[in-house]
Amino acid sequence: MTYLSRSPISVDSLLASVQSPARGGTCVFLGTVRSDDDVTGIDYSAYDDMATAEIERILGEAQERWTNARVTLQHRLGLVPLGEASIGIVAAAPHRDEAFAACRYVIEEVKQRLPVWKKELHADGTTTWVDPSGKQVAGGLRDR
Amino acid sequence: MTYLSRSPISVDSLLASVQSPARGGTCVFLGTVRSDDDVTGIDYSAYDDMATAEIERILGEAQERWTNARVTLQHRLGLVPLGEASIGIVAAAPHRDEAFAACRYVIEEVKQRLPVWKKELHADGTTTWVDPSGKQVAGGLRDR
Amino acid sequence: MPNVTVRFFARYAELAGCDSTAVRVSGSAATVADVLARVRETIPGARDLPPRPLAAVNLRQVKLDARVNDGDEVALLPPLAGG
Amino acid sequence: MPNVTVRFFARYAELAGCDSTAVRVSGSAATVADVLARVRETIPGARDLPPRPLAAVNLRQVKLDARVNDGDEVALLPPLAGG
Repeated sequence: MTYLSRSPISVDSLLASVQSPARGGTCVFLGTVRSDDDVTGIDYSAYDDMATAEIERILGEAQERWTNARVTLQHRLGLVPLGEASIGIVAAAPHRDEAFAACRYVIEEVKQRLPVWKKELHADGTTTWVDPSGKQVAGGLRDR
Repeated sequence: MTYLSRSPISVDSLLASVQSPARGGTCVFLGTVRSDDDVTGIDYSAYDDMATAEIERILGEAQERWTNARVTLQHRLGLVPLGEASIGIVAAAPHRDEAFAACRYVIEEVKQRLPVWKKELHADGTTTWVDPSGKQVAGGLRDR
Repeated sequence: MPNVTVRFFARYAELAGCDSTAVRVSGSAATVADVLARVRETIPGARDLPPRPLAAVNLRQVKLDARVNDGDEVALLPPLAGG
Repeated sequence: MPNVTVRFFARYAELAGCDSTAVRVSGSAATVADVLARVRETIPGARDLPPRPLAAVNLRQVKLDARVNDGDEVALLPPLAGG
């Protein structure tokens, strides 16, 4: 399984890759494209090589911190329609505390560190680059 | 969908019942039968009517506390083999903080309040009632 | 003189040797503790129940000093192990 | 005189009008900031990049005062929006 995918994310595949009878607690996080304003979908792009390296680093950190947990993720690229998942993270551990903590750690780090970008597609055909830092460049960001 | 089920839990069905384009963050918790010692499976039984009522109360509390979230769960009854899920909880919300919090709330309350009991099946054919309060009645709990 | 149904679950059903029984308790202010005492008198296996088991009345967990009314369903619950 | 590859992504690629370019910077202690300055000279659209964009060298995020060496891949990254 690759960390970056242009196809819909399969929760079952993610689950299968980390669950085992020794791990009684599994926490999954799914981030899905939300219907803000007139958004009809989001086009995700990435610096693929760095995103893959960064994901490996983040998962490695989680592994080091919660040694009995197993965590994996998949980030979708390309056009993701409303309601579909752009990211899926699964953490399985012997107990639920570790599963929740590891899953949460990974999504927070992903949000901070992954070289991935979102271009929102609007109902009127325009697009907007999303700047989660909040420093939206008015007008200039809304092209075409 | 019923809250108590004698069939395997379908994460997809749970997801479908709470996700929507307005909810961009989904947190799932799965509790699976763990391979402790020589356990080969767990036989779950419940006070069905009260368990259903208690689940409705717990979900109602979560709903009241995280008003934009939708949460559901399914608890499996009967024999659950090693590695299969005995409980699945899904919380979907506009943002991930609420999704994680609501999901966590529900599993903690379920553990405290649901009238459900586990009988561990051992490789040697014996069974043990599980007492999570830790006050294991030595010997007496291991029958047949 | 409330008539109540008493239900046993899991290990307690094994100890009692039955899933449910009908019990009549005397007095106008009968409690779950009174029901429990009556059950111990009438069902031999119920003497092995712990002194203060978890209990529910009409699908809600209650303390042992909770009142019972005619027609109530009282349940005696082993340590909960859901999830 | 390090020769580096500079890569642009997302909105920065649109501004620069290209996905990557080769840049030579002078001096033995050249930094990402020097690369950025050189890019602004050679690619007109790059003048619209913010003064201090996020940057990476060889797949790791770095500060603008990080050194660059011959053969490095320098990337200029718009605000990250993964997840």
